[in-house]
Amino acid sequence: MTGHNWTRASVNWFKYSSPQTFFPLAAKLVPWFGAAAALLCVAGLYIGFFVAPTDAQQGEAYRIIFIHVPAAWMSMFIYVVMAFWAGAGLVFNTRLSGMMASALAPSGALMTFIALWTGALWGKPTWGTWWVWDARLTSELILLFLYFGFMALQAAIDNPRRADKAGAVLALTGVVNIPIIYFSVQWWNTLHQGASVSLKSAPSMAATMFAGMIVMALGFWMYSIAAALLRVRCIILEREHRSDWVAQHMGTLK
Amino acid sequence: MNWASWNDFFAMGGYALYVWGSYGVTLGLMITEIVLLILRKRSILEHLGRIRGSTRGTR
Amino acid sequence: MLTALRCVIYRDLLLAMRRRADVLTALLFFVIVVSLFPLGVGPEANLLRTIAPGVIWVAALLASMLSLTRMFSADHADGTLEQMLLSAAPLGAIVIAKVIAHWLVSGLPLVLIAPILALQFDLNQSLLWVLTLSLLIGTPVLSLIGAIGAALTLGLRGGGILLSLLVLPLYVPVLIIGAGTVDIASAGLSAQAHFLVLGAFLVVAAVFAPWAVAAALRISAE
Amino acid sequence: MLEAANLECVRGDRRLFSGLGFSLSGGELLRVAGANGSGKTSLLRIVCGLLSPAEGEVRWRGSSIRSLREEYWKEIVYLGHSNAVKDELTAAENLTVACTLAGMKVDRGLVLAALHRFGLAECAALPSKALSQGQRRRVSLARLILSENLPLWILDEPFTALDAAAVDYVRTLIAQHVARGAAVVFTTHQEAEIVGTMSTLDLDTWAN
Repeated sequence: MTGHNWTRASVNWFKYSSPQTFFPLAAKLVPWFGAAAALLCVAGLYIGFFVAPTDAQQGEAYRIIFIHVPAAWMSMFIYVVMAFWAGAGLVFNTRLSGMMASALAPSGALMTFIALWTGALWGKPTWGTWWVWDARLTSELILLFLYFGFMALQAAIDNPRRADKAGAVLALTGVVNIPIIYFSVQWWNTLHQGASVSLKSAPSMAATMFAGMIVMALGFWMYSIAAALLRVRCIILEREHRSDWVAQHMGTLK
Repeated sequence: MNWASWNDFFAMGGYALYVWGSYGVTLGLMITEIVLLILRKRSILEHLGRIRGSTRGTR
Repeated sequence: MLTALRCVIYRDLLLAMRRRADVLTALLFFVIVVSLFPLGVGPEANLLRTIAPGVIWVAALLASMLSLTRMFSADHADGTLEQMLLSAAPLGAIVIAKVIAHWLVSGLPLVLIAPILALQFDLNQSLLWVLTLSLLIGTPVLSLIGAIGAALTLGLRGGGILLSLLVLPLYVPVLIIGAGTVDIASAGLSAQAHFLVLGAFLVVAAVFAPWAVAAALRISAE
Repeated sequence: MLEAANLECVRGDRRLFSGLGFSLSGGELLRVAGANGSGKTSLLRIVCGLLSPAEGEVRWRGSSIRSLREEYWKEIVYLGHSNAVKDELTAAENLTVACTLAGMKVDRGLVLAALHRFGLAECAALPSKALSQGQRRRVSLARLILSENLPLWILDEPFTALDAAAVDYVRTLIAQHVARGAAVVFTTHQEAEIVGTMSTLDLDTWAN
């Protein structure tokens, strides 16, 4: 009895750590998370547009906050979760964790791009310029480069195991650097205060505005999980197509 | 209810371009992401089906 | 362990001396890039003075990144990297030796030549020292972080471009604080705080980078 | 001394071998045989710790080499396909660097003596790019003379590019080393009956 399978038997939640058992589970989860995302977003939009009052200074333009801030939160959150899965894949040598990290990267990049896009569209009516060198927007931009770096590295390596491990080292290095980047950009922004207008903290948050934002953030979270699960199923199929369980599944897959 | 009428709602206090610009793009990006994923899964299944079909004899 | 460290530094410096051309390319690139900016921006003195630290720092960053690809790729190609992975000395020490050698070959020359180039931008005397000191502390951090990128992209096609895509976002804090030291000094305030922050970056990078580079090398050599 | 249990190696999508195990104690010689691409080099790289196996583990004196790391590496010599010789360095410098990295104290005299025994005395000062492929192989093999006290040698195709005299010399070196009670694992395509107690591990039979 080598030590190897003893650990697998005693910790049963490892049972889902193999791609084969996780694949059908992900299929069942996707519709639930998708439905939750839709419901939460509809509720959030309703609160955001029909309940939250018009803002005193910014008029209606501030309503972009209901997707700008959740997307920004999600972009940071997904990078940390991606680094966690990548790190777990490196430490426990489980293939599924690496796949989960690769599945999260595009969703994180999408959320970062949405945050930048909505930030620019919000900046134009409010400060007259499409791009404001505000600390948060600038760190979002750098975060977008980190995502692209991760995806480019994984795309450049053919061997999936090496791609996962190399991506893990980069993601862990990146996650250590995110706070450093944020604070140095924050510091840089205050140094050149005259040169740019900083995005003031969100307008005095009426309760309903805040509620709208939180609900939308939860909706975005559910959406990201659903998208990531969908993508991880594709990755599992791409990487495991040689193994036998994919063959048996061929008939049953819709 | 903040809006007197529907087109008042769509005018969004004169910021229609910006508000609907950001919401539209966000919704569009999300939908394209989901559609791309579904297409990707379908193409993998087809591809595997072809391989599976052709090699079933040799395995 | 120290003998191995000294041996690798000695070996790399010997190799660099035997192929002097490689050493000069990074230096010449730095000089040319810095000299291009006045042509693009115009000779107007106080404009040049304000952009000088940023230009010199970005050029130093790009020049040190240029020579990063050579840090491990030559050893990977002829099999010496495998012997380093199987050495009796811990891989982290060997990585530190390689980074020190890379810095001595491509980082230090930049620091030495930067004040001369800064004269092109009409930087006054005291600011020259601030700039040189900030580069002196900053370029090792660039080499350390760059080594992670070099190890990750070992043996990949299009390694150079990919390396810059991976490493440039990680260079941002060093660039901001490094160029910022000269700005603060030119405003008459003491730049002491910024040197401390740069020093902190150096310490953090010196502690974490070798582990990451060693892990990346083992992954790339498989 | 050296055991491998339940080793599995996957390259790309192909499983090279699985469930492979062997054990080697002092004074034994193991030849790994098999067709091209059967995974001989991968097996050797797994045994020396360069490559991590998909399944199974390698143990040295009872404990896994993944936990031993430098403890294990300071007791082995690994010579791969590539000669690990830098073109710009001279033969003597290459050898000195290789031995220092392996943790051995070597002075100029020892290095030159080793090179001399491999017939490289006159080109010890030449940069290696001036040497022929066979001479470069001898420079990397010269390290064996200086690592007589290392209990495990792992040699991948040591005889390639060598002339008859050099092949015989390397054979006697291996035989002497095994006689000293050390273990040697090697691969070769030339017929190589070196010493009585040589066992062979044929990867083609493990291909299941």
